[in-house]
Amino acid sequence: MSLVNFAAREITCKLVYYGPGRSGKTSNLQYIHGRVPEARRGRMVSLATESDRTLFFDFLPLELGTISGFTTRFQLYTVPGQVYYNATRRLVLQGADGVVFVADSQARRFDDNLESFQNLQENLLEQGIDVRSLPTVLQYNKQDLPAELVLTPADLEDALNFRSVPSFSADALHGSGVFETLKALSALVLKRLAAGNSGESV
Amino acid sequence: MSDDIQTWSAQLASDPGSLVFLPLAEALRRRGQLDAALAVAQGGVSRYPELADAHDLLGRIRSDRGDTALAQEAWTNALRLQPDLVGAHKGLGYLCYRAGDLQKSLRHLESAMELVPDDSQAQAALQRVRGLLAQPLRPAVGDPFEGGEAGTLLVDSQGRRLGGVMLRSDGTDASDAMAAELSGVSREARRTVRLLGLGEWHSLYLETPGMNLVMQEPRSETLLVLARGPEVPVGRLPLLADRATTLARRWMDKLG
Amino acid sequence: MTNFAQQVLEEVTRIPGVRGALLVSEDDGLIVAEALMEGVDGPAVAALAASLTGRLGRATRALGKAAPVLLHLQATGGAVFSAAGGEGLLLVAVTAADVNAGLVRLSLLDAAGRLS
Amino acid sequence: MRAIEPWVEGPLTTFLTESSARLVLLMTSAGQVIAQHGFTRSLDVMAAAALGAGIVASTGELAKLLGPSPFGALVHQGTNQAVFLAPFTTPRGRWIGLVVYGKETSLGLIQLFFNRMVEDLSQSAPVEHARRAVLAENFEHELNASLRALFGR
Repeated sequence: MSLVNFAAREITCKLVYYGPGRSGKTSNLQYIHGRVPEARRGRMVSLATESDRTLFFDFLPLELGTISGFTTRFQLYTVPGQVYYNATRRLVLQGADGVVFVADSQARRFDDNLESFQNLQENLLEQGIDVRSLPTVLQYNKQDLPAELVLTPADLEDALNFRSVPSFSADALHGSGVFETLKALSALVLKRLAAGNSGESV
Repeated sequence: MSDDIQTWSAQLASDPGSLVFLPLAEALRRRGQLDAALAVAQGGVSRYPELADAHDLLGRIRSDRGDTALAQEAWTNALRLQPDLVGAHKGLGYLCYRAGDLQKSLRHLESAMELVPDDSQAQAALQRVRGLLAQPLRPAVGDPFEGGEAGTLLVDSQGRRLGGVMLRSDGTDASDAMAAELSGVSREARRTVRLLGLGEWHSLYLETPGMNLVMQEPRSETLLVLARGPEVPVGRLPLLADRATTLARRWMDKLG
Repeated sequence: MTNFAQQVLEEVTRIPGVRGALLVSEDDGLIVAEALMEGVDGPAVAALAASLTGRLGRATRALGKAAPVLLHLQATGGAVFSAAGGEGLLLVAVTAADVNAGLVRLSLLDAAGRLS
Repeated sequence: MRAIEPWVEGPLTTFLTESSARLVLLMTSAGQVIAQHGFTRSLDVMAAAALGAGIVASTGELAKLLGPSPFGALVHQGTNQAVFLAPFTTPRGRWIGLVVYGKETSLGLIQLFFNRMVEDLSQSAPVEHARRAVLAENFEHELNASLRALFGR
């Protein structure tokens, strides 16, 4: 849940990148970290194993600037994708204001996507959060791979986007679609905040 | 002697104008009968107000009784009447020495020596006073916070030495180092008793090998530290500390 | 050790007016063993006594002396005693104001000697 | 010292003066910063909060695996400074305190005054009031401008 400080006119929102293992969640954060001016971002914290898998989470704080007089900050988290890390996924998901689901477009990872998406809904439900009310954006990553290896955005849309949330094709390694995704989720989260539907505040 | 006293008493009774009051009062003084001596001497002085020896006698009796100011007055009168009266010079030399006025004491004793060069008593006193004057200037006796006596230290809330000296066993000065480390002790002591519901603290006693310390708070956030060797009994330290705390309060009041 | 410490602490609490005795780790101010009467805030006693002892230890070191063997903080409503127990431990007692301070002192020094 | 909610300031100030802690961070169990003292950059605070919340969450899960009673505070003692990390309950939900302290104080004092701060916080927490809309109606234009400025497109 985002934190709003009326006295200091500050808003802090928590955005979580979710998805199956190796779908490119950390790549999203790394790209953002590399492109955002230093004054606007904090240190990127990565809790990774030796083989570069995310062990617990990646974390990147961003300063968005001033919106309606509020200094607005985002905290970007990734969850570990591997199935056996569900306990940590649940922990990172706690208090999320919005979720980017990063799907792996490769055809052979189709089931992993479905399983992870299901897992997201279960974990949210367990925290009493209705999936339909939580700002969510889909990202179909690795669309740059040879066409014979990947599913088209339309195929993925049919399989995952039954709620018609915003979705984006991406190549997170090279940055295409990364900012579009983040921008869309930011807008959803802040619109919801503007409507007074969320936020813990003083 | 008692025979003399009886004889002189009888003489004085039969002839109140007799000068026999001089040996009589002196004899009574030497026997410790100071009240009787005083009565006889006062009678003589009122009958012979211009007699320097009578005033000198009165000075000796009053000095013995501890009436310092009155003794001084009597000897001053004696010298006014007879400036070369040795006894009065010696008496005033002694009184001034006791009061710490060494220069004035020196003048009287030197006068006495000029008059009676072989007075061994006056000579010894003169040597003592000259010796004291030759030493570097010492602080006033009885004021431990002006730097004289070691083993008492007064520290303010910011770890600065307000007064007193604390020496290590090798003689080096530990005052500033200790003051710095002791800053905040009174605050911490207050916090401890407050959080434990023990009321107000009034003393902190510390035992280390070869040295015991007591701390008190003469004023809010001011710490008084008293350090004594193990030869001073444990039970006496609080009494010493109480006294030092009273002195410290007075001393700080004087500073304003 | 623990049983023995417990026994030693309970001996200290047998002195009339002693409301609690604790074995405290000097560096972190935590309780190692305790024998407390009801209403005595053990963790607070441990933390505060250790902190005060540590601060005064720095002061005595500035004087070229070893750390205090015994500390006695006397207040209107009670007193706190702390004795060096060896191996980084302190033996601490909380007492009523009118306790026999001489007895508590000897008892703590004796207990500290047996524990170290 | 900075606090998101003003009623937190009193208890936190008392804790700071009494305990002599170097850094303090209060956060929600999700890692959102409530108050902080001693950090120089607000963005570092966020990272510390995320990591602290992560540690508390994972040790909490570990405690669940290991046995019936949950862990209390977590302390990591370094050579020059130590970290004290403890979850606690407030009328506003589960919070976490992260305290960094040095040799000028002790774990016992930190624990003692931390517990007192938790009590103070419980007492001074105001009754939660209704949520209200945060941003002005015309915020979308500013949002887009900010996003453009941040992401450069």
